[in-house]
Amino acid sequence: MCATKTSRAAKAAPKGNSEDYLRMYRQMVRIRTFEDNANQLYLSAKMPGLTHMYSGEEAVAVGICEALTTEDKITSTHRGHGHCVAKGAEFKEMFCELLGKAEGYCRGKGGSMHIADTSNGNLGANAIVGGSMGIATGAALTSKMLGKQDVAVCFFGDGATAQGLWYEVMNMAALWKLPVIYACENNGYSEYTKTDEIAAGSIRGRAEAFGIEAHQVDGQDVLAVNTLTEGLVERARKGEGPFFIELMTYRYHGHHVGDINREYYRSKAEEKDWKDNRDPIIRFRGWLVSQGLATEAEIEALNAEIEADAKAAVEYALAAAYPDGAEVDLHVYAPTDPSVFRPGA
Amino acid sequence: MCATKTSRAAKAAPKGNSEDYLRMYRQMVRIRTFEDNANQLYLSAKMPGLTHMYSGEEAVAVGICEALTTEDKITSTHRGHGHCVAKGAEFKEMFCELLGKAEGYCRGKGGSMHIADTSNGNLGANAIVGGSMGIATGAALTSKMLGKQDVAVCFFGDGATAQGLWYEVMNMAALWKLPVIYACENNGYSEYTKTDEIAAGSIRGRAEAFGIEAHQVDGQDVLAVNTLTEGLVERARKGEGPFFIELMTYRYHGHHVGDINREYYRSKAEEKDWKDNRDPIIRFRGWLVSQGLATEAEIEALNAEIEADAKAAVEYALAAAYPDGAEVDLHVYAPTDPSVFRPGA
Amino acid sequence: MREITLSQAVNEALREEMRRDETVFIIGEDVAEAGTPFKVLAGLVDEFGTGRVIDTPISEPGFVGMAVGAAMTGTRPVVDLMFGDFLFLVMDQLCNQAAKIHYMSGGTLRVPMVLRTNLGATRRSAAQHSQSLHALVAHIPGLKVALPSSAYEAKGLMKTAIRENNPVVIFEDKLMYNDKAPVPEEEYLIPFGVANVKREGRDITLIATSSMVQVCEKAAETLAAEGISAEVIDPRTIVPLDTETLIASAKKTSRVIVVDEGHQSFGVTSEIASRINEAAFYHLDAPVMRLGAMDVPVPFSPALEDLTVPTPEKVVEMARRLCAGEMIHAA
Amino acid sequence: MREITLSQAVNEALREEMRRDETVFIIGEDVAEAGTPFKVLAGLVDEFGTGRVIDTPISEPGFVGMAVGAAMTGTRPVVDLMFGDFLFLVMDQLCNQAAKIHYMSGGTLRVPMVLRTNLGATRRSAAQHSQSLHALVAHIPGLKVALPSSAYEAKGLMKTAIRENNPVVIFEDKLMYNDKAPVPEEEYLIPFGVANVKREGRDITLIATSSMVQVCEKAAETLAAEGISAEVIDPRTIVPLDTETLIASAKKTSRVIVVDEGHQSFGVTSEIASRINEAAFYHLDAPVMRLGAMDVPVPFSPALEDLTVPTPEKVVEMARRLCAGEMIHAA
Ligand SMILES: Cc1ncc(C[n+]2csc(CCOP(=O)(O)OP(=O)(O)O)c2C)c(N)n1
Ligand SMILES: Cc1ncc(C[n+]2csc(CCOP(=O)(O)OP(=O)(O)O)c2C)c(N)n1
Ligand SMILES: [Mg+2]
Ligand SMILES: [Mg+2]
Repeated sequence: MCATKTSRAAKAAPKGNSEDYLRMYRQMVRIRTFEDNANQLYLSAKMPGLTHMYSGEEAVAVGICEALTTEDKITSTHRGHGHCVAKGAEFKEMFCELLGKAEGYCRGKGGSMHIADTSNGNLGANAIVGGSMGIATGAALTSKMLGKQDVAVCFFGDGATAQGLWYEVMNMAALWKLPVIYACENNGYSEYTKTDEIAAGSIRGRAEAFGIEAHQVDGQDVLAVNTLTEGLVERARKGEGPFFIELMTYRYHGHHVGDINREYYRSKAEEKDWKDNRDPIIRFRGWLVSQGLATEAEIEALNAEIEADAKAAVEYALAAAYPDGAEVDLHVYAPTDPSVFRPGA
Repeated sequence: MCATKTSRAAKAAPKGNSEDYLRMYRQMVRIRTFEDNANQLYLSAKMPGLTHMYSGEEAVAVGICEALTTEDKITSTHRGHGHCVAKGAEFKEMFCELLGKAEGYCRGKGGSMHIADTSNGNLGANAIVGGSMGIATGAALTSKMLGKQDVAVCFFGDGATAQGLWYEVMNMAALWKLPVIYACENNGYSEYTKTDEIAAGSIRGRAEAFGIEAHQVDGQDVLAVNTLTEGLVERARKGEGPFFIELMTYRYHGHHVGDINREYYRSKAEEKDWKDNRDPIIRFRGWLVSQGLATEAEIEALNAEIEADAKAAVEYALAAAYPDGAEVDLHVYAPTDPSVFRPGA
Repeated sequence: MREITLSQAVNEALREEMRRDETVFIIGEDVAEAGTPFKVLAGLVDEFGTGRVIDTPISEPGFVGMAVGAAMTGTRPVVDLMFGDFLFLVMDQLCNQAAKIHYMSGGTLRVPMVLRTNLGATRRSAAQHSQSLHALVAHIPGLKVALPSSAYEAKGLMKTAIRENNPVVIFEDKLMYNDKAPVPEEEYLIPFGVANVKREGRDITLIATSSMVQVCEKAAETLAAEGISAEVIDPRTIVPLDTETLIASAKKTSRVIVVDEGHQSFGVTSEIASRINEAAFYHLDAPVMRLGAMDVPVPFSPALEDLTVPTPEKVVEMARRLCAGEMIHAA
Repeated sequence: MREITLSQAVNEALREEMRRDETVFIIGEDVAEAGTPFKVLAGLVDEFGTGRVIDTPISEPGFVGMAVGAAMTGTRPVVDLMFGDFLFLVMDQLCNQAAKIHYMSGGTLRVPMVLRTNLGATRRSAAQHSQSLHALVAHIPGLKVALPSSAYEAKGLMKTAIRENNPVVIFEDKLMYNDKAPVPEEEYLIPFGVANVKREGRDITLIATSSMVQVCEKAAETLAAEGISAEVIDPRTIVPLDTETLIASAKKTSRVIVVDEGHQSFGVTSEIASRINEAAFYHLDAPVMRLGAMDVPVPFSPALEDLTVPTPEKVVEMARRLCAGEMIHAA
């Protein structure tokens, strides 16, 4: 049921066949469906804590992650479910994690804001805004140092561009030509504040000042995002990185699931406009049908299948066990095989 | 003996009379002389710790500080003696501070790297590279908030542009149009490393990306520095700030007084070229004489007077008393008048 | 007396001080129209405007640094740091700069600023939004550290903090924002360095900070029912620390437990325990015991998170053993 | 046995581990040709090249963050943080990220990195270049903390740190770089969590970290001349802490002083004292006493700076009073 990702060897040609397009569509719907269910879990008080919905931004995560192999790395954010799904994660382990269950990706220890899926190269969401900028750049350093081909994509929001860390790591990435792509999801808001009020000058210009090639793309157009990213990823593998992409997008929900009354900072009309006229799933669905890549009926069947998957995963997660109390002080320190400490080891 | 600074009221017209020019010259020589004496104190093992010489960069501090009033604020760096002298400090209190004596500007508690002179608006040197970028910007915030006319100048080196803090405060300064001028002393080196190796892209471009007007100026030409700064200061007072200036300069000594063998990172030929052909004092002296603003004899007399002042101050400081041991736990907390804690106070 | 929430108490303190002194201002993320995610500052921007309730970009080191500079030049900033966990981002500006400037300048500069932030786990916010990091700042000379345990303290300590000429870090417990307590209408301030004996007792002293005061008061109820009379003391500020009151109580009861929500190791409980041991050793019937949070990152899962913090049950259990002399056998 | 300096010992440890494991690399400011301002890394770049001895811009949060990411993906970075005081700049990456990633990921990610830095005052470097901040990182679960007290420990602990699968912070005393000690030619590692009894004694235990071990050894000499037999113990790592060895010694001698160069309040001495008090209370003749650095920013003036740190004289004086039972009267 999961969208299988190709390994690097199998993935040379650019997107172009219906299988690829349908997988992109499927992944976007999976994200939207995941979020709708997560929101329901919150509203019905079945989820501990709060969570940040990715709905509306699906084309960003999917367009980018479809350009990556399983070995490529990503770092994610507090609004990270979309990146996680797009990079190949399963509903069951994700819902378990959101509910703090032992079968979650992080055995319930991380929750929504720290979900990581190492099997697919997702180095984890981060609850410190901008906190993973160094991590992603460091993953790219590993790649270069060990002579690997991996590229690292660092997802972050427009608000995160205010963190000094970004400028520090951009400088080093540029000096050392690291294979990292900084992907700024500009959804126009940083919590309850408009981006214009907290970002002076030009965000792209900031990357360019470090000699980094910068692009802006419509984040609601999955093909545009994917095509741009495919090209940059290939170039980054050849040592032409780093790159910066500003993805213009929108979040449909509040800053987090509890942010219901938000008219004091953004209008309902604005929200309606994005949802009605620029929805990435509706747009791509229309394109798929118009290109004859899928029929309406096939699409509906796909949607229904995903819906059913999600429901099953939610039910599974609700019934799943919490971690045993004894796990509370497990994983504070990683074990080290004592033999490595022997001289000559 | 100190160069008296004008108050804001008295200081309206741009530089143009010989008194101003001679004061600039005098201040540059005072800095050079101070440093030569400080270096001797180190070499003769009379100074505790290490210190960083400003020699070679005099036109930067003097050109800028001569555009400021006593009420304007500056923040300084680990290489801060020049800023301190240029903003109006006295030799005696400075040498006392460098030697850890009770009559020093900071009662010996700060030393070279923390010298502050509040009477002249010098908010202090800082031993954290870039550490005063927030402080200077905050001083500008005070100025704006309380409706004052003060401008704040933040001095820092090319190496400090790698600190993320700078980008954070530039963003806010630009958003809020704060009267702050970021003055980057680009002396080509960050400790033992060339600037090119640690700064990608364009330093000026980084300020410009935040919508900040950026300038580059020959930091060995005191008049060029002063003229540019006078203009920017006036505009900053009117709310047209912030501004950025990159001052191209050179440090004659090693990174600190103990950095003697430095051929592994820069050549003697390069040092000789700067000293012989671009020295700010020699250049300005030549100009003063050629313009008939001073005779060689007058200049020599001035130099000798400053030399004598320095010698006297050094002798005074060497003989001065250390702070009493009881001062060790004084000034950890500032006293607060207990009456302010009474309700209704 | 009227009762108001801790959130309202903080809001009132700020409003009163901003009216009283026009150099007081607030700076932080989403402090203006949003009034912070916890809504603590709701309405202040309406009275004081965006010139004194200043929304910032997400630049914690930047705006803390600016507050330091602003404080040095004639204002009294109150910095809003949305989560105590973000202290790690601002340590340089707080500990290398704010804390040391008065000293390094030989007393010529001062930094009268307040950094308001929070602590406390069990909100299901996981490892980066649940820490109680007050021990870290308490270790740095030059900072003062206040830990209000109710709306009453939150108001009185905040007002004192704002009038202080030194950098003060105040930690509110984020789970207590809606807790009500009696708060006088009349103006009052709570001095720093004066502990509050919340409940008198004879057999054992429970020293508790922040929300742990509630925990210990509940424990004391249970213990009372078992015939053990527990004294509960809230130091209110840990820097300065009212060691005298704590020691006097220890000498009286001869048994002490120190309860705090920071990690136990290298934390606040160790410091308080050490001071008491040093000064009251020969009056003690048992070692001063510590009860801090577990030395683990805060886990997200409720099944795990609740195990990490001190609870009334744990306090009662430890007090029982101490009073029964059981620690003797353990040693 | 041959004697080498602490600086050479660190250099050797790095050279050996970089030869042994090609995923080990060094990153920091002026680490390559300059070999750091203290010249500790001199020559390593010649053998391993600038690809593995990497000079960075002055971006401490940036390169620590990159080291975290590099460590998560298959390398073993050794970060060079030029002064321990700069820890305040990297706390977020170290404490919110490196320390918690293994736990938050439920054990699926790990961060095998070493952060080498230093501590120690009396170098006339003033408040921002003289701090001993090891207590701060020791408070954060997920980090291990080593404090070598001589060239021998510096080499053996560094090698262990590099092979550890967790983030380790190692603090070298910057005044000891030129101090020589016997160091075997043959390879050896020093396990974490195993204290070293430097000197056996009967009457009093002196627990000392880093350069305070020398201080206490000197004090022990003086005390011996006065007929007081002092045991000197070096924990070598404070996380993990070999509480068992410390407690056993406390039970044997019945008097303990803990000496450390960090600020005394909310510091390392409090933690060690508390653990001993809790476990050995009924074996003690006197309270466990602490001797840390004064709770003041480090002053520049030599006349003041020297007053702030523990000295052999202060240790001797305190030991004498403890052994004379004077603390009884004080309490
Ligand atoms: C360092 C830090 N500061 C503040 C916060 C609180 N916070 C969480 S999300 C957020 C806004 C982030 O905006 P943006 O980067 O644009 O991402 P978006 O939420 O729009 O996806 C803030 C301020 C945080 N988590 N970390
Ligand atoms: C945060 C921080 N990192 C590193 C250092 C060590 N250090 C002191 S001066 C310096 C180089 C500064 O270069 P630059 O800013 O160009 O100033 P310059 O010395 O050239 O005047 C460094 C790395 C420091 N003091 N603070
Ligand atoms: Mg956003
Ligand atoms: Mg420089």
